[in-house]
Parts: sequence; structure tokens; C-alpha cells
Amino acid sequence: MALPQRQTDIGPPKFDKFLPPVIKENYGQWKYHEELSGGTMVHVAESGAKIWTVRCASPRLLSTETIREISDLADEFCGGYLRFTTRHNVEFLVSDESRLQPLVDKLTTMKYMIGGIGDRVSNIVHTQGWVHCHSACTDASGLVKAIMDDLADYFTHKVLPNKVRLAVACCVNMCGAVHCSDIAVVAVHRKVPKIDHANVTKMCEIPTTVGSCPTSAIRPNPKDKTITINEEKCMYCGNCFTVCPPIDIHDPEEDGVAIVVGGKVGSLRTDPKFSKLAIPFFYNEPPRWPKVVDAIRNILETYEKHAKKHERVGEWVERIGWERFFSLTGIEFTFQHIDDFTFMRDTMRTSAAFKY
Amino acid sequence: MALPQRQTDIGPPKFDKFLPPVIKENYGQWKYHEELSGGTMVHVAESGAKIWTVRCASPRLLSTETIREISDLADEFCGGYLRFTTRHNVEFLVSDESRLQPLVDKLTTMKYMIGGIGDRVSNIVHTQGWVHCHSACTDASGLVKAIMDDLADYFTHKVLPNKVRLAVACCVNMCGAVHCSDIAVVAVHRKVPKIDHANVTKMCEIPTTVGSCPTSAIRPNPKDKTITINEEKCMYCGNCFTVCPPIDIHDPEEDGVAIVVGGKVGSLRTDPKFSKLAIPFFYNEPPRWPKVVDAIRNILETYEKHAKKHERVGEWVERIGWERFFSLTGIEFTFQHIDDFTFMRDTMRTSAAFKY
Amino acid sequence: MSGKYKTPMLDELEKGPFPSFITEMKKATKISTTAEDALGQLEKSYQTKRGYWKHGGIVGVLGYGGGVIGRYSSLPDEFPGVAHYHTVRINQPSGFFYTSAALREICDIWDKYGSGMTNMHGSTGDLVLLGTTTDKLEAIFAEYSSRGWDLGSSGSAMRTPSCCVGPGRCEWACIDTLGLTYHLTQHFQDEMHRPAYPYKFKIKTAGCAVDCVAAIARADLSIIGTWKDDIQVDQAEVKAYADMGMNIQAEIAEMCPTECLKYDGGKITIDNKECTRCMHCIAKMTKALRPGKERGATILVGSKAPIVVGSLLSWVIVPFIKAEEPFEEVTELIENIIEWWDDNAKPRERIGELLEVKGMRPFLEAINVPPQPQQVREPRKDPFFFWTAADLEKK
Amino acid sequence: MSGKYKTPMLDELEKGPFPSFITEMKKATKISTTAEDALGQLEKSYQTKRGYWKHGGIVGVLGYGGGVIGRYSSLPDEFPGVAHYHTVRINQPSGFFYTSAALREICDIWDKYGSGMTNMHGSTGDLVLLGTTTDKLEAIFAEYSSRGWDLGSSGSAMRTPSCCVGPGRCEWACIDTLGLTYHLTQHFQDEMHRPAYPYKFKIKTAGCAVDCVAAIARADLSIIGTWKDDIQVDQAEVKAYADMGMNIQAEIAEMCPTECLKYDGGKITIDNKECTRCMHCIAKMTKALRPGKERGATILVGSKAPIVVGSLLSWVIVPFIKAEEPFEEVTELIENIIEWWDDNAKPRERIGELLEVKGMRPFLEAINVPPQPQQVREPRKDPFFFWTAADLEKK
Ligand code: SRM
Ligand code: SRM
Ligand code: SRM
Ligand code: SRM
Ligand code: SF4
Ligand code: SF4
Ligand code: SF4
Ligand code: SF4
Ligand code: SF4
Ligand code: SF4
Ligand code: SF4
Ligand code: SF4
Repeated sequence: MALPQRQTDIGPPKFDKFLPPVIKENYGQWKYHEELSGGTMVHVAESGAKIWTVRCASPRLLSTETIREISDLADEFCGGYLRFTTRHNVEFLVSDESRLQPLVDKLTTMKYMIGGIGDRVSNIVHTQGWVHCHSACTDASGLVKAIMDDLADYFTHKVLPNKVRLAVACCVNMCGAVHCSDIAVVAVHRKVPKIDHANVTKMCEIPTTVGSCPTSAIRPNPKDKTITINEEKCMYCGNCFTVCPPIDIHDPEEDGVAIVVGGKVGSLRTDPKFSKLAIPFFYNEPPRWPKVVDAIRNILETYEKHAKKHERVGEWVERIGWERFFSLTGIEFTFQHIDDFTFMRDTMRTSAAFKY
Repeated sequence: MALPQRQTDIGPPKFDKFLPPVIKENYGQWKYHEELSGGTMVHVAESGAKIWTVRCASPRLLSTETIREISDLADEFCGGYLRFTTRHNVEFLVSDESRLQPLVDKLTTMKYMIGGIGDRVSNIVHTQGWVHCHSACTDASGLVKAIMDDLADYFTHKVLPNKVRLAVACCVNMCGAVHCSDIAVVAVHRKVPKIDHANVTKMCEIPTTVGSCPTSAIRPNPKDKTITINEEKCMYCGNCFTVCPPIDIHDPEEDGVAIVVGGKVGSLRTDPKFSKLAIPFFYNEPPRWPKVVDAIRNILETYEKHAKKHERVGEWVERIGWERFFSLTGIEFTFQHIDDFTFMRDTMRTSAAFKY
Repeated sequence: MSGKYKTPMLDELEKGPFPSFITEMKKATKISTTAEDALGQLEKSYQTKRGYWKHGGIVGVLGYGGGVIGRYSSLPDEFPGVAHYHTVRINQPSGFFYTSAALREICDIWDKYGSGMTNMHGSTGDLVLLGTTTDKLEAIFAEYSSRGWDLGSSGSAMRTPSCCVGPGRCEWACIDTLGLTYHLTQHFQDEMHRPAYPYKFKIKTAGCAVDCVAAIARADLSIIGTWKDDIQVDQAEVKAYADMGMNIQAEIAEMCPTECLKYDGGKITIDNKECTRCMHCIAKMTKALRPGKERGATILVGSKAPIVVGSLLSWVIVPFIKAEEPFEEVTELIENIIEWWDDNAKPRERIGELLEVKGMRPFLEAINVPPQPQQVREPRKDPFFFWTAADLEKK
Repeated sequence: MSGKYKTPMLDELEKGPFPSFITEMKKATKISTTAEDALGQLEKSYQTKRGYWKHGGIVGVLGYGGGVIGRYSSLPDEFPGVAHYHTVRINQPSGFFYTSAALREICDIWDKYGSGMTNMHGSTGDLVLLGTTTDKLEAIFAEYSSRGWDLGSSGSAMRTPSCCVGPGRCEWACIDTLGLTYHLTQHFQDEMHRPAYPYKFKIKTAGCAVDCVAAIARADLSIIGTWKDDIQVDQAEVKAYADMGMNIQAEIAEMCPTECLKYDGGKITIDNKECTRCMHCIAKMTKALRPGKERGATILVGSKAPIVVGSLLSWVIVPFIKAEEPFEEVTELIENIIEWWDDNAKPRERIGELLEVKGMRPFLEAINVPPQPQQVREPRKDPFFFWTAADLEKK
């Protein structure tokens, strides 16, 4: 079968082709919005025109069958218009108010999970995991499914002090947004990689491999055209493995995940924040990682109970102090929590004032 | 003349020999104190006993003649008891209330400068300077004299939002407390040191010299048993000169002082803080460094005008933001202000929220 | 449906209210046998707690250096359907807007050549098609590109820019995030498709400081909308919020980080010159407060994930720049920024890492931006700083 | 008085209200000709904007390795009186308390052997005698030590500990700063006088978190008094402050960093478990509020000036330790801390610098202190951390 003529460097279709008429007409002229429920809202333009949004959870990993189903729904209720959010949810864009409730009803019948708007848990930004990535030391999608099943109420209706952004990354490359999330899971190794020296000699650039190590644990071994790893210095990040596959970092028995908390990206009230280590390790327990799920619920509920309205997780923790975060959540404080990477200096307490 | 028998490792006389009886009797039993004037206060014990303190400025560099004069005053009014403060002021310890005013009067007549108590400027912690240190690139005592003459009113009576701690260090070794002071002066070089290679070979340990450099600007030159300095990397700290005198860092034409602000050491309200660079350079202008004196007054008066009661300089600046500090004081912001030493990362603005 | 492999562990993940990716994978088995083996291998991963993917070799389409991630099973004999299992990245439309027709077009082609699985969308923003083989890549590209869809990016290249919904549906957008992102995506097509940079370079654009696209944390170049003049206040709406029971004092005034917003029980007054435009008050009282009218963007640089030197947030470089069609000024600035990085970085060195090594001065001088206090949270602490010969001359 | 040199620039520094060090130096010319040359050389420094001192060679007294800083003029022909101009450091009495008799004794000896100039006191705390020659050192030492005064310290050694006035005259002292400092000064006499450490080691003790001796910023080991139970409140005195016009709400409640102190217009209530014992409220309402009764010390480690790695503040190591006579527990802890540093540091490496290189874990394990959240301001950010074999075993 003859292929159509390829084109290069054309970029994506221009977005305006995909905007519903009411958006085109009121582009940049929105005045305010109102949250109507956990998963519906309306935006009102200067002109008085309105657009209703129904947001549904998505596992992100979508079959074409499901995409077609969503398309059909968009046709039926939205004149064919929809979008995805930056957190991978589906948003049905309703221009005709009379189609709103029917859409909601239909989605409900079809077991779509409507929610994620307002001061709630929204979808978990996550990554490839065992589904597709060679680097993964956990499965991202499975963790997300297990966590979101548990937190479903917080997605659909329960209200929190503010939005809580969750993320999961299946290795420290952190293709998710773990480093600045309210609560996040990141998979970690715990053992020094094993080196297949014969293949290192064949497959790897030694300088790149040496340079890939954050802690300078790798030294060249020019005699054998390979490298050696200083076991004292290696903290199992796996970056050497990324640039040189014969360095195998995987260890099913000792791989697992850490939980970090308190990050955010918006500049509201306080500056954007990095997430900080809350729990250094859980073993991988597929298919549902129950300990991880419980730990996240514990942190979330502690936040829900103690934070002031509009406080993000990190803002709450900084107000009460990390020592209080540990005592309120009952999480054990370990040597792993104390920074010994580059920025230790800024994380140590340099004050005589603290809580017990 | 025969010398008396030396003793070793006896340490200092025990302090209790020097405590006035009222202090001995009420040791650790103080209840409260009251500030009576800019330079006088009374401490009251649980027992009701009282001790009055009269604090006088000291240039710290004292002749034995002056120490004898002070001793005579202590005899006349204090039963011989006195102390020095951690900021080098003299404190007369008066046990008999009736001797308080006569002491104050006498000190006033003798032109002693009474003050430094309460929310004021106290003595400037400082260092040896040209008076004694080989490393000095300014004179500490002269700067202190010039600044304190100008700020005398703030020492004796004018009240500020809180204490303002000044310091002067005559080189970046910072034997003063510059790195955590409200406002401080630190002398800096601005040119790469000149190396007397013949003497380096003779007098210096090469590894120590190489290791002394904070920016790794120094490399060994094993052939000539000397070192070479990478001019791009040297930021003129002079540490190489400290460990290896033939590396001459002094340059009278380009040496001078920087002004740093916003540090503190107490844990009250906010954590202790490092001072930050406010003005990168003034030429040395002995004997009275008029530009430095004016700059300090400008910062102090801006603080006085804008800070809330009890706010230290650093607390005030952090509340209003450094960008506002620069606009309120009219100080120019330069490339030198932007950190490019180890901790640049933590000093850059990582937020979309700031003032103009 | 799925029959080739027993998947008892994966089946557990079809329970519960959140939509199941396993169900999605099973649906795909109707489209391709690839999907069967993908499930089989994944079940094995769940059983043994490890992945079975090998590093990608370099695969792609003619004339392009990126856009496809090569992926191979390390158990090709056991799971032949995923012996090759590459992903194809497609430039998404700005703001992730689609019509049903467009989505069906994407599905039709993918069903023909791929596994039937997608990621809507990848973390960077691309539309991600999951699982195909090397021999099909040219056909896939011809089919998509002939219909107006181009490949996304991978490798040491400009990555597909992405943005928040902005003026498309948000009342706070201070810049045209969609238009600017489309413009940049088009402008950097060559840099996107033919990797020639030291490492990856990502651009994300948010319409305001709320940053709904995490631009400040996940982009080498972060563009964030802002304004310079006064917040627009509608006092009637302030009163309406109070009447509805909002505790304006506690929720707004006391949470204003600069204490520049005061509420007297009736009206809100803002000392605008002390406002940092943090967006808190506006976000929580959207009917009463709105951004000012003199709008533009803040340009920040350097954020990234932790490898190698630790994670970074972006640093303010240009506090305010106009960003209106045809976006010339901002495009030129971005080009200058990238040029400096490209000239100076080692391989696999992101711009944030390079900046930390070189310091701000050479960078700012190269891109012709003066030092400004808005660039720093605080000035340096230790008095270790450099002077140029020129600095010493101007006395 | 001073006649040997014309000192027009220095004379300028005799004007103005603040006591003049030049006047002091001129007074000293009555005691020694050394002082004349010191003035002459200083005037030359003022004229030419540079110092004229050379590095010190090693000078000292028999059996001691420190306590004297050798100093030589680089212009010995021009200013022969300061050809040698060493300083002698003397262990000061804790809290800088003296009697007039003690001071006269110091002066008498110094007038005999030295320049007549002193520093009361050095930045570390020593009583500093400024300007003498090598040949006089033994005599100076014999005279002072026979009368109960010992040398201070210099070089790579324990430096003379110092402290705030504490229980001597302060109502907030939670530990006996004077007694502890005397005890430590005695305990470490050998380490003070015979430099055998990798570098200098300084101890400073403050009676409370107000830190009137800058312990947290200027000591390798900082001891700071604190308490564990509740702040003592005298409500009658609270009322008295209010009556005197203090705005307790603004000045105290709103400035309490933890918001744990509330004022209802009449009484103060404190949620003591949330109080960080920062000392603000106590310092500003000394008659009404007082530290609790269960008292001890926080031990912090590592502060120093900027060379080499940048200035450091001390880090909390032990949040609370009893510190009462005979101070055994705290002395043992300090010995363990120093031992670890001594065993591990390179020459010229301060303990703060070493800790940054080694990380906290080996240190805490060596001194047998468990990890505690009080030690950190916040936990690490990036997930780059170590596991020991033992860690992996306990599942
Ligand atoms: C649809 C979406 C933009 C897009 O282009 O796709 C979006 C849309 C809106 N965001 Fe957002 N945000 C979206 C991702 C984000 C992100 C990015 C992220 O999560 O990775 C953030 C930054 C989070 C952070 O700081 O870590 C974000 C932080 C906010 C906030 C700030 C909350 C706070 O106080 O910290 C607001 C304001 C608010 O909630 O008051 C906000 C408010 C809004 C508003 C109300 C803006 C408006 O007026 O239209 C929109 C709907 C409200 C809602 O979802 O509650 N949006 N929002 C994204 C939806 C993701 C999802 O499916 O859940
Ligand atoms: C005498 C001295 C201790 C000594 O052993 O010599 C001392 C004595 C007192 N200090 Fe201090 N402080 C002394 C150095 C310090 C230092 C150390 C320094 O400056 O290097 C500090 C830390 C400064 C910093 O944080 O950078 C210091 C920060 C304070 C503060 C905290 C002020 C604040 O709110 O930040 C107070 C409490 C207050 O003023 O309300 C205080 C309060 C006091 C009190 C009221 C304590 C008391 O109840 O007796 C004492 C007299 C008050 C006064 O001077 O205003 N003292 N005080 C020191 C006098 C130095 C001088 O000559 O001026
Ligand atoms: C597909 C995607 C995850 C996802 O499930 O969405 C992804 C997948 C991979 N990322 Fe990523 N990254 C993806 C977004 C990100 C992000 C998030 C973002 O762009 O907002 C980050 C963090 C932000 C950043 O850029 O720092 C990210 C940081 C990394 C890194 C670490 C780079 C660094 O400098 O720290 C690597 C490692 C590398 O480049 O060698 C990496 C490498 C990879 C590789 C190519 C693994 C490798 O070493 O070969 C993964 C291929 C998986 C696969 O089989 O498809 N990926 N990667 C995302 C791209 C889809 C898209 O184009 O839309
Ligand atoms: C005399 C004194 C300054 C003063 O005028 O008071 C002083 C004077 C000198 N200091 Fe200091 N330091 C003095 C307190 C300090 C302090 C403050 C303190 O102890 O609280 C510091 C900062 C805190 C610290 O220890 O970090 C200090 C940090 C330094 C440094 C930098 C050390 C570092 O690790 O950063 C050096 C450089 C060195 O050791 O080579 C130094 C070196 C010197 C030398 C020995 C210069 C040298 O390299 O040979 C100076 C001798 C001057 C002289 O001729 O007497 N001095 N030095 C202080 C000691 C008097 C005393 O014993 O009481
Ligand atoms: S986080 Fe790691 S394992 Fe997961 S997709 Fe990215 S590179 Fe792969
Ligand atoms: S795993 Fe990371 S720390 Fe260990 S050797 Fe490899 S790159 Fe270095
Ligand atoms: S700060 Fe520098 S010049 Fe001044 S006394 Fe200390 S070492 Fe000497
Ligand atoms: S002056 Fe400082 S930065 Fe320059 S070479 Fe010497 S030690 Fe290095
Ligand atoms: S970043 Fe700002 S403009 Fe963009 S969607 Fe979020 S709130 Fe709206
Ligand atoms: S935008 Fe932020 S800083 Fe400005 S008034 Fe509103 S809350 Fe205050
Ligand atoms: S540190 Fe505390 S105990 Fe010591 S003098 Fe200062 S306020 Fe008093
Ligand atoms: S000591 Fe500090 S934290 Fe505690 S109640 Fe007083 S002001 Fe608040």
C-alpha cells in the first residue's frame, strides 16, 4: 500500500483548530470561574458567555478504544471538543448548559471518575515504570492505581485545605514531577551496581560514565578499559547505568520506593519548594503496595487534620516545623533523612530554637 | 633579677574571686532587669538584692594607663569590681545605689561614653588591622573610631527598633563576627596575588598551599617547585598568602572594604542569619573612611525608618525583600552581588513572585 | 480479550474505582498481539519485581534524530511480541486541545501500525504512542505527517514545549500561553528534530505565577505570565465574598505574604508597589480581584530533575518582558540563552548545571541582561567575589 | 608624650566622642619606646594604605606550643622598636570579671616587659597583651603564671573557651556558663597549650538562645542553655506591661514565631509543646515570663569564618543535655566530638568542614548520638542516600 507523502518540520496542528467556538470568541476574555462540584466548573467571559468543564480521571495509559469512547462522548455532549490537562485528566468542554447534567449522568453510569477540581487530590503525575522503561525500579502505573483507588474520595468530593499534588517516578531520573510535589513516591535502588566489565569495555564511553556519577564514585580503570566503583561513595542513583547499560543497578530484592513531601511549584503565598524525604524506603509489594498506600493516606490525613485553610502540605510543614511533622505522622527519623549530598549545609538546623 | 617560679597549665583565676559579693550571693538567682538609661541598668534578684551596671564604650585597644584609670574608678564606686562585655565594653558593677549617679557623673566629666544598652548600637566587634596583623588590608581600629564617632548618638541614647550589631574585619579571615552581624565591614582584595617564586620554593608546603584555595585556582608547578594561579578562578581571598607568605596579596591601590548586612546570632523570632553583601567595595580612605561611614549611616537610618519594633536588620530586610532593600537604600546592584561561590543555588530567586 | 497469559497479579489492578491501566492494556489486545506480550511481560515484572526492558538503541525516521524511543525486551524469546516495543512521540497541540475527529485520526493510524496503547500525554507534553517496531516507523511518520501531525522530540534536542490552558479558559492568563507555545514549537522545529545540543532543553509556559504546568520546576526555560501595574479590585464582589461567609481577614489578608493587602471589614486595599504578584488573593477571590493590565512574562532558567547535581528550580533571569505576537523579543532572548548554553556546556550538561559552574555574570553579559536584585532571593554571603579589569577601571 | 614621629593622619582619629585608640597608643609611649614606633609605623600604613607586618615565625615559652603570636615589622630599620612586636594571649577569667587589683597586677607586669598596650579582649576571648619581644617571653610567663595567670592559646589547638555573663548577672541563664567555661578551660589545659589538633578548636557557651557570646556563629562547639518544660508566666506582670502601654498583641503574640503564644487582652497563654524556646517573649517581657525549670543545654557544632568553604553556623547535634556540676556528661560528649575530628580531619580542616565532607552519620555513630529531627531544619531533598549492610538486614 502506498504511503502518503511525508512532510517534515511542520510541528503540531495549530491549537485554534481545536478550540470550541465559545473559547475562540472569548479567547483571553475570561472573567471568573465557579466550581460546581468536585469535577465540574464553569468559566464565565466578559461577554457573559460560559464554558462548562467536566473533568474525569484518566490512567494516562489509554487504549485507542478508550480514546474513541471519549471522542464519542465529546461528540454527543460537547460538539466534539475536549482537552487533556497538564496532569493527564480528560476535560469535556461543554458549551451548552443543557448538556452538562446529561454528560455527568452518562459518565457516572459508565463509571468514569469525575473530580480533581478545587481543593482536592487530582491525578498523579507519573511515568513509564515496568510498562515501558528500562530504568524503572518500580511500576509507576500500578502504584498510581493503588494509591488513587484508596484516595478516590479525595478526588471526587472530599475537600482538603488546598490542592494536594501527588507524583510517582519509577527511578531517580524523576520523569514525573516528584521533586516539587506535595506528596510523591520515587523508586530507589539500595545496592551498588554490578559491573559486566567485558561489556563495559565494548559498549561504554569511559569519560561519560565517570562523569555521570553525582558522587564521583566511579574511577576509570584504564588498564582494563573499564571502570571501578568506590562502594563507599555510591548512593545507587543508577545514572551510570543510564549511560552504560552493562553496569546493572537492578536488584529486585532490595529495590523499592521512598516517599517525599512538601514540594510545590506555584508562587502563591510562599516560594516554590522542593519535596523533602519523609520515608526513605518501602519494599516493592506489587500488585498494590499496601504499605505505601497506607503511608500516603497517613500523611494526607495528618495534613487534612492540622493544616490551615489554603495551606499546602509544604507550607503546613514549614509552619509547624519538620520535627513536628515527624511526631504528628509518627514517621521514624533515620540517618537517611539527614542530607549528606551537596547541600547538607543548608538543611542542618543552625538555631537553638526547635520543638521536641 | 630572679624571676618567680613559673607554673604551667593552671588556667585562668577562677571567676568567683572576681565577683562582687551581691553577685556571689545571688548567683543564678536573678529575677529581672530594668534599663535605666542608654548605658545603665539594674538587675534584681529573687532576694530583692540589686546590682547596677554602667556600661562605657572602649576602643578595646587599651593602654595600661587607661586600665589603671578604670581600676581607680572601680575602686571609688564599685568596691573594685568591674567586667568587660563580649563586645569589649567596660561595665562598672555598682552594688550601692548611692554610688550610681556619682559614678555616672564622674564618667561623664571624664568624657567616658556611657551607653550601648538596650535597642541601640553597641561597640563594634573588630580585629587587629594595620595595628598588628600581617594579613590586614584595612585598619580595623580606625574604621571603628570613624564609624562610632558618627553613630555616637545611637550608642548613648537614640533608640532603634532593636539592637544593631556592627563588626569590622580587616581581611576575609574575619576574626570579627562579620559573617553574622547586622551591619559589618570586611576588607577585601581585588587583584590576583603576585608570586615570589624563589621564596615559594624555599618557604612553602606546596600541597598545603594548593589546598588553601577555596576556588581551586592554585595548581602545583612541580618542575619549579612552585605554584601557578589560574587568574580566572582567583577571587583574592588571600588564604594562600596566609599559608605561604611569598604569595603577596596586598595592593594598596585596589584594596578596600565591602559592607555586608542582615546577619544575627540569636534565635529570637527567626533563626540566626548570615550577613549578605550590600556594597561590594569602597576604597580605603584613611584616616576616616568617609564613604564607608556615610554608607553605614544610610543603611542604619533606612532600617530605623522602615523596620517594625523588635525587628533586627536582617528580619526587616527579609520581610520587605532584598530587592526592596536595594531600592530603599539606593544601593546599586552589581554582578558582585550575585553569588557564584559554592552556594549560588540557594541564593537565586526560584519564584515568580518579587517586587520591582 | 487477553488470553495468551495468565495475569493474576495484574488482574488485582482492575479492581477499585480509579480507571485501570490494566483494563486499558487488555482492551488493546483486541488491536494487536503486541499488547498480549506487553501484558505477559508486565505480569512477570510484577511477579519478580523487576523490569525486562533493555536500553534503547537508536531508532528513528529518515532525516530526524529524535522523536522515537527505541525499546527492546530483554526476554524476546519469552515475549516475542515486545521484542521491539518503541514509543513514538508526537508534538501535541498547545494546551492539549483536541476534537473528536483529530483523536480518531490519531487512533486510526496507531491501530494500523502500533500496539493500540498510548500515553495521553507524556510528562514533557508529547502525545505518546506506545509500542511499535522499527520497520513500521517510516510508515507511521508518513501517515501522521501527511495529516498535519509531526514527531515530538527526544535525545539532546529542544523538547516539545508545553503550556497551561491559559487564555483558552483561564481568567488569570497574563500572556497567550497557547499562541506562544505554538510559535516556539514551530520556531524550533529543526532543533527539535535534529538533536545537536549538549543535552535536552525544555520550555514550559504558564500564564501566571500559579504555574499550572509546573514550568518553574520542569523546564530549562520557564516562561511565566505576570503584570506590572495594580491589581484590579471590584469592591462589590469583595462584599459578596464576605456575605457568602468568607473570612477575608484570615484567608486573604493574613495570608498575603507581603502584608500589602489590607481588609477593613468592608473594602480591600492593596499597596501595589509592595505586592509580589504571588496570585494568592486573586486565586482565592477570583470574582473580586484580577491581575493588572500591563502584562508580560518573567523568564526563568534552569530547572530539572535531580541527576546529576541535585534537582533545581528555575532562576529568574529577566523579571519582565513583553510577550505579544509575533513574540519577537522573547524568541530572540531564548535564542541567545540557548546559544550561550550550546557554546559552553559539556555533553549531558543542562543549562542549570552549567550556570552553576560558570556563574551568572558571563551568562548575563552574553545575553545582554543587566544584574538586577529580582534575580536573587538574597545577595551572596561570603565576600569571595570577582572583579574584571573593566570593573577596576571605573573608579 | 609621642614625639618621635609626626602622625597627622592618626591625630585625626583623636577627634570625636568615641574613645580613641590613638590616644591609647600615645599614652603607651610613656611606658615604652616600642609604642612610639608602633605609632610611627601605623601612620605610615595610613599614608600608604598598607600594613607593614610580616608573618609570625614560631615563638613561645618553654613547654608550650601556643599562646604567643610572633609578629615582625617588615620595616625594622625604619621602626626598630617594632622589629619584634609579638602578642601574648592570656586565659581570661570566665565572663571577663575582674577586680581592680587583678587588673593592676596585669598592668604592672606588662609595663615591665611589654609595650603598655593591650586588647581587652581578643575576639576569641583571651586577654591580649600587644607588643613584646622574643627575649622577654619567658620572664613574662614566669611573672604571670606565678601569680595565677596562664597563657591563652593559638595555632592548631583548643582555644580559650569563652561565655556570656550568664548566672553572674542574667535572669535568663539556663546553665552555669561561668562554671562550665572555667571547668572546660581547666579540663583542656594540655590541649590548649600544646597544639596537637588538625586545626584550631573553639568553644563558646551562652546561657540561653539569645546567645550574647555569638556561640552559634563563632565556635566549633557551641553550648547554648535551654529548658524543656513550660515557660513560667506571671499574669500580674503581664497586666503591668499592658498598663505601661506595651502592645502585647503586636510586639509579643504576633512576633512569636510558632504562634503558640496568645494574648486575650488580659492574659497570656502559651501552648508550650509548640514553643521553640526562641526567647523572644521572655526577652521582651522579662518581668512576666521566665524560662522553665527543667534546664540543660543544646550542643551544636561547626561554626566558623568563611575561609575555605564559606562561613558556617553551628549545627544542632544534641538537642538537650544536662549541664550541671561536675559537668561530666557534657565534658565526655565534647571529648568524643573532638576525638572524632582529631582522628579524621586533614590539617587545617575545621570540624564543620570535616562534617560536610564526611556526612553526619559516621560522626553521630562515633559519638553515639541517634539521628533526631531536631538536628535538621529539613530532611534532604534529593533521593540520593546511603544504606549500610546492617540497614539492609533489618527488614
Ligand atoms: C486544568 C489545569 C491547567 C491545564 O492547562 O491543564 C489547571 C486549571 C486550573 N487551575 Fe491549576 N490547573 C492545572 C494544574 C495545576 C498545577 C500543575 C501541577 O499540578 O502539576 C498547579 C501547581 C501545583 C503546585 O503549586 O504544586 C496548579 C495550581 C493551581 C492553584 C494553586 C493552589 C495553591 O493555592 O497553591 C490554583 C488556585 C487555587 O486553587 O486557588 C489553580 C487554579 C486553577 C484554575 C481555577 C484556574 C482558572 O481560573 O481556570 C483552573 C481550574 C481549577 C482546578 O482544577 O481546581 N491551580 N494547577 C491543570 C489541571 C491539572 C489536573 O488535571 O488536575
Ligand atoms: C553584657 C552582654 C553579655 C556579656 O556576657 O558580656 C549582654 C547582656 C545582655 N543582653 Fe545581650 N549581651 C551581650 C551581647 C549580646 C550579643 C552578642 C554580640 O553582640 O556579639 C547578642 C547577639 C546579637 C545577635 O543576635 O546578633 C545579644 C543579644 C541580645 C538580645 C537579642 C536582641 C534581639 O531581639 O534580637 C537581648 C534581648 C533584648 O534585647 O531584648 C539581649 C539582652 C541582654 C540582657 C538584657 C540580658 C539580661 O537580662 O541581663 C543583658 C543586658 C542588655 C543590653 O546590653 O541591652 N541580648 N547580646 C553582652 C554585651 C555586649 C555589649 O557590650 O554590647
Ligand atoms: C516518557 C517520559 C515519561 C512519561 O511516562 O511521561 C520519559 C521517559 C524517559 N525519560 Fe524522562 N521522560 C519524560 C519526561 C521527563 C521529565 C518531565 C518533564 O519533561 O516535564 C523529566 C524531569 C525534568 C527534567 O527534564 O529534568 C525527565 C527526566 C529524565 C532524565 C533526567 C534528566 C536530568 O537531567 O536529570 C532522564 C535521564 C537521561 O536523560 O538520560 C530521562 C530519561 C528518560 C528515558 C529516555 C530513559 C532513558 O534513560 O533512556 C525514558 C524513556 C522511557 C520510555 O521508554 O519511553 N528523563 N523526563 C516523559 C517524556 C514524554 C514526553 O515527551 O512528553
Ligand atoms: C587576635 C584576634 C583578633 C582580635 O583582634 O581579636 C585574631 C587574630 C588573628 N587571627 Fe583570628 N583572631 C582572633 C579571633 C578570631 C575569630 C573570632 C573568634 O574566635 O570568635 C575568628 C572567626 C571564627 C573562626 O574561628 O572561624 C578568627 C578567624 C581566623 C582565621 C580563619 C579561620 C578559619 O578557619 O576560617 C584565621 C586564619 C588562620 O587560622 O590561618 C585567623 C588568623 C589570625 C591570625 C593569627 C593571622 C594569621 O594568619 O597569622 C591573627 C593574628 C593577629 C595578631 O597579630 O595578633 N583567624 N580569628 C582574635 C584572637 C584573640 C583571642 O585569642 O581572643
Ligand atoms: S523515571 Fe526513570 S524509570 Fe521512570 S520513565 Fe523516567 S527514566 Fe524511566
Ligand atoms: S549508581 Fe550512581 S552513585 Fe553509584 S556509581 Fe553509579 S552513578 Fe555513581
Ligand atoms: S581579620 Fe585578618 S587581618 Fe584582621 S586580625 Fe584577623 S587575620 Fe588579621
Ligand atoms: S587569593 Fe584565594 S582564591 Fe586567589 S589563589 Fe589565593 S587562595 Fe586562591
Ligand atoms: S498558570 Fe495561571 S493562567 Fe495558566 S491555567 Fe493556571 S491559573 Fe490559569
Ligand atoms: S498577589 Fe500576593 S502579594 Fe499581591 S496582594 Fe495578593 S496576596 Fe498579597
Ligand atoms: S546569652 Fe542568655 S543567659 Fe547569657 S547573657 Fe545573654 S540573655 Fe543572659
Ligand atoms: S519563646 Fe518564642 S516560641 Fe516560645 S512562646 Fe515565646 S516567642 Fe513563642
